[in-house]
Amino acid sequence: MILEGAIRIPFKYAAGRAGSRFLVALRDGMRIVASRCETCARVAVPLRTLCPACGGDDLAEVEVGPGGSVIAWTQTPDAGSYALVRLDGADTAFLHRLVAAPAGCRIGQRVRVRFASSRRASILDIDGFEPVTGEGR
Amino acid sequence: MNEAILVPIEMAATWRYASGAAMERFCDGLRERRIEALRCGVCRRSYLPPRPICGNCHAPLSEWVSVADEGRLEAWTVLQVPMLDARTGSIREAPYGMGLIRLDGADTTINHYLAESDPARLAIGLRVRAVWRPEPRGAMDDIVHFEVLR
Amino acid sequence: MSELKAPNGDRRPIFIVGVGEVGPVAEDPRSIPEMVLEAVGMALADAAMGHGEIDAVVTASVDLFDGLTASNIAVTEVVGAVMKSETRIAADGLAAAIHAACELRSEAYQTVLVAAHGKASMSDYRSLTRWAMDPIHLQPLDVDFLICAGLQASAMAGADGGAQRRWAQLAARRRASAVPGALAAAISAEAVLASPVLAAPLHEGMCAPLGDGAAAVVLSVRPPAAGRRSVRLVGMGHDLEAHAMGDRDLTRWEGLGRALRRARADAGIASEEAIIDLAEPSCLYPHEEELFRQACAIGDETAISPGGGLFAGTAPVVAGLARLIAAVRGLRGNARYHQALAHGTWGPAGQGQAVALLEAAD
Amino acid sequence: MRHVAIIGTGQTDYASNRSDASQPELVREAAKAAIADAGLRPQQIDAVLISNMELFEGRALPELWLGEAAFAAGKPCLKVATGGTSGTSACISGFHQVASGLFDVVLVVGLEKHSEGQTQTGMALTDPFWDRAVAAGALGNFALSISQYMAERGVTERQAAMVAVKARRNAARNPHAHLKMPALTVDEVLASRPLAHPIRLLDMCPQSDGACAIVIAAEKPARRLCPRPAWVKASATRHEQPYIGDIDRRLVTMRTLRDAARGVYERAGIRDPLHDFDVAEIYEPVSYAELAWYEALGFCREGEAGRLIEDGVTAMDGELPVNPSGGVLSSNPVGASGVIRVAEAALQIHGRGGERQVEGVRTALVTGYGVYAWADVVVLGAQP
Repeated sequence: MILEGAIRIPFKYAAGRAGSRFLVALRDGMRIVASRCETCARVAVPLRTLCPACGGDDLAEVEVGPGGSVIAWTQTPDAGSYALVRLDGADTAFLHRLVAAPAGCRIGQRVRVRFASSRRASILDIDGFEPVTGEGR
Repeated sequence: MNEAILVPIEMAATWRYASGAAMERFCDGLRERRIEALRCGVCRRSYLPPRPICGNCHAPLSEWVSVADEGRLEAWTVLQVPMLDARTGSIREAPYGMGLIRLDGADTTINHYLAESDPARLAIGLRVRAVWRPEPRGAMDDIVHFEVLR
Repeated sequence: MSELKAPNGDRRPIFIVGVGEVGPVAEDPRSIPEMVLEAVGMALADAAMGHGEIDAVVTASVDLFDGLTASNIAVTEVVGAVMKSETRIAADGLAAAIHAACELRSEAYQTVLVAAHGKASMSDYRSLTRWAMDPIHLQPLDVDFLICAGLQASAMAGADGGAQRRWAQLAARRRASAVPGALAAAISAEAVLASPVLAAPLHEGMCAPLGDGAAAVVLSVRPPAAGRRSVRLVGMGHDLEAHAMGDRDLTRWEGLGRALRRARADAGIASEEAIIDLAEPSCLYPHEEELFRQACAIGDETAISPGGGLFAGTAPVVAGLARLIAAVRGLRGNARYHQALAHGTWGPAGQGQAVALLEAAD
Repeated sequence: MRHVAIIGTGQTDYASNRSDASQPELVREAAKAAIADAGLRPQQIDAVLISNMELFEGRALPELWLGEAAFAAGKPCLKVATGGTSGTSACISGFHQVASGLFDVVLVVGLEKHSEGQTQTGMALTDPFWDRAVAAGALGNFALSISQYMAERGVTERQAAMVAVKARRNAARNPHAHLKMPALTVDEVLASRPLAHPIRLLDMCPQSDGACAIVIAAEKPARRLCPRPAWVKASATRHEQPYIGDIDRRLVTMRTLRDAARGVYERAGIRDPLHDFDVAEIYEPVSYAELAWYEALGFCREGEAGRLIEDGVTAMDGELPVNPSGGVLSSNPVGASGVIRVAEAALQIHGRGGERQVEGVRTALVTGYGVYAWADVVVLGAQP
């Protein structure tokens, strides 16, 4: 026999030093903050406490985007569309929703970040990437 | 300015648990206020809850044994703080009694609620009996709690 | 612990002496303990052993997928771990087998039972995978393992219009060779391309169907009884890639490359060109098999997934151990196979990778 | 068996709420400290093991998000999640991985951040057909077993309170500890809020956020890098039947801990534990459990645990100091608690115990406890 068991439990995850600064910059300045590694000079977004390339933890804060180009995208029937975008100034790609692109988009498409009107220091302060028409065919 | 941001996410998840044959028969029994244990052919221990094999002997459990709905209180406590009742998702108010009960005919104990919640009136060795829900539905909470036989 | 001198230095050969597998099926009405009990029984019978000869157990399971805290507690009795050492260490059965081999190499034990189970049918498995994603930057976007796979496929397909057709043909070919009664029925490439898109560019027909299953393997430093072609685990390696998709080169499985290099070093196989007769990859999608072939430099001389691999159906967490079992059965049943590779992976877009190199000892 | 030793340890401060740091940042803090303590650079770590009771933070496959912070990106990394024994079992897995010859240096990191989740998650997801019908949790289940233990072995609430006092006073000399109470008295423990008869608030372990890491090395690197390596003499794990009612008088019998200890003592040449060990870090989620463990571990005969604590035998100046760190009673990030026991025992052998250092430690005992009666035992020594 089958018994259905359900739970409904709230969790709250500390964004930490780097995560908090990244989310506050979205909320207050509509800025996308990344870290530039003083050891290997690679720029990683979102802001980190360690460099994904060389593991160094001597990192400076830099701003990247809001424009960028699509390196991968996907579309689902129920959960919307997503894109991996190399933001201008960043060495790592950034994953977020793809908006205003009902037919999806193509690799290399130029996009820009669309911020939400009301923001509360969350990754959802960004609505998603929207295709930039007319810029860079 | 170092604001510590917290990201709230609520988990709402459901699982469809399969009882397995032994637990299914046990739950069916509860519907008729019948408690059955499964006995190991090697060590002769009768287990509640029933299960596929005896962990000590690695032997299949296949001999059903009927067990009384009363027995001996082997351990007890009184919860003095409210606890989550995972079945209903609501909070069970304190105080409430709990015990490990060895039902006559079973070799393991079952953990269940006690009607009594005054520590001064609880002791190991007391005889207790199940108080059943008016319409049992085939689950462990068909037994509301165990009352102490004074 | 008696001192068994191994032919190659201080390490004793590890024999895979028993294998057992249940499912995968779309929905197994039994409980997880009942399924694991059957798989363990098959593996012990195959090894002609009882629980008394098992020194320790290694298990693979995930609490959130089972809906149970410390979910290996449900299988403690059926894997024979009461009053015995059990190490619950993996989210994929092959990773558990690799740790079991480490335990043998450490001389802590002589015979170890490995068990894994997974029941995709008991939950909304795909949405549960969201809870493995970075809760700060990814989970609030509802990113799950399927969406990550779609992004990897998209990065690989790039501007290559022909990728989808190539993948549809590969999926159709794999499912056609699945054993009758498997979870996934045979399907044409056209039907694959006509099936609904789950996460562009991945069509449903390309995706390995997920179901319920359990598997068990007995590893031992004691050689098996004669009479059958014995199989040895000669090399092992595993790896964990960066978590964020944007930190990785999605057109390659670099982690698998590292895991294979470690496995070859462990096996004392120097050259990259060491031939592999049989490969059992743990690939859920056609593009992953391309990533697998590229990372392992596997060409047409290697038989890949003769039984269809995961495309014939798979149970989460069990997949890697099921591939090890398929590789062992392949070596046992086919005299022209001598070296085989079993592969396991877990996490989004193959973030965790594990490789076991097997040899048939004639 | 190839000799392996612990050559470095690292711990964060434990507190009820570390919302200043994310889970990966806590893991990185402990991992970085342990690697530095071992005199190594991160690149020299061959493999990583993570211990974390993922459901308490609502996670699945936590090593995927946390691995990078433990320097595991691009390296072999697995996770252990076996309740309270997660930490000790992860360490034992690390010992085996190094002894296997596959790796020379393995990092083990334990983490828990209870403040991010819900304690009831653990209780909510028990066996849906059995335990879930009865809301007890670890607190209620311990209280049940304690009633049997008190009835059969005659320990008193006052003796249990002495254990709680020893723990929090020891914790006052441990900079990482969560509950530092240098002036705690027995009467204060006995007067603290009742939770589940006879357990009172100060009898019970806290819920803490925090991480702890150790570095395990093979003999050659261990001798080269560490002046006094903490050699792993022996270790064992025993699991038990799945339901609390299966285990006959749990705290009285505790067959898993007894059997694990017996085997480990044999291999480590321990004949008289009370005198052969110089220090013990044992896993006590509730004060009464420490008394039960004294008997299960052979520090004294059955029924004498109360006398042991009353006579100060296990105090810092006693014959066998138990839990100089303050134990689980003073700090309890569950996934890390078992690693903390191993790290604190290793610190004692390294001679880096600071204010909580016991004089001349050559042999240390570690235990892990989890679920209803899962048990781990480890013996560390100044000689391999």
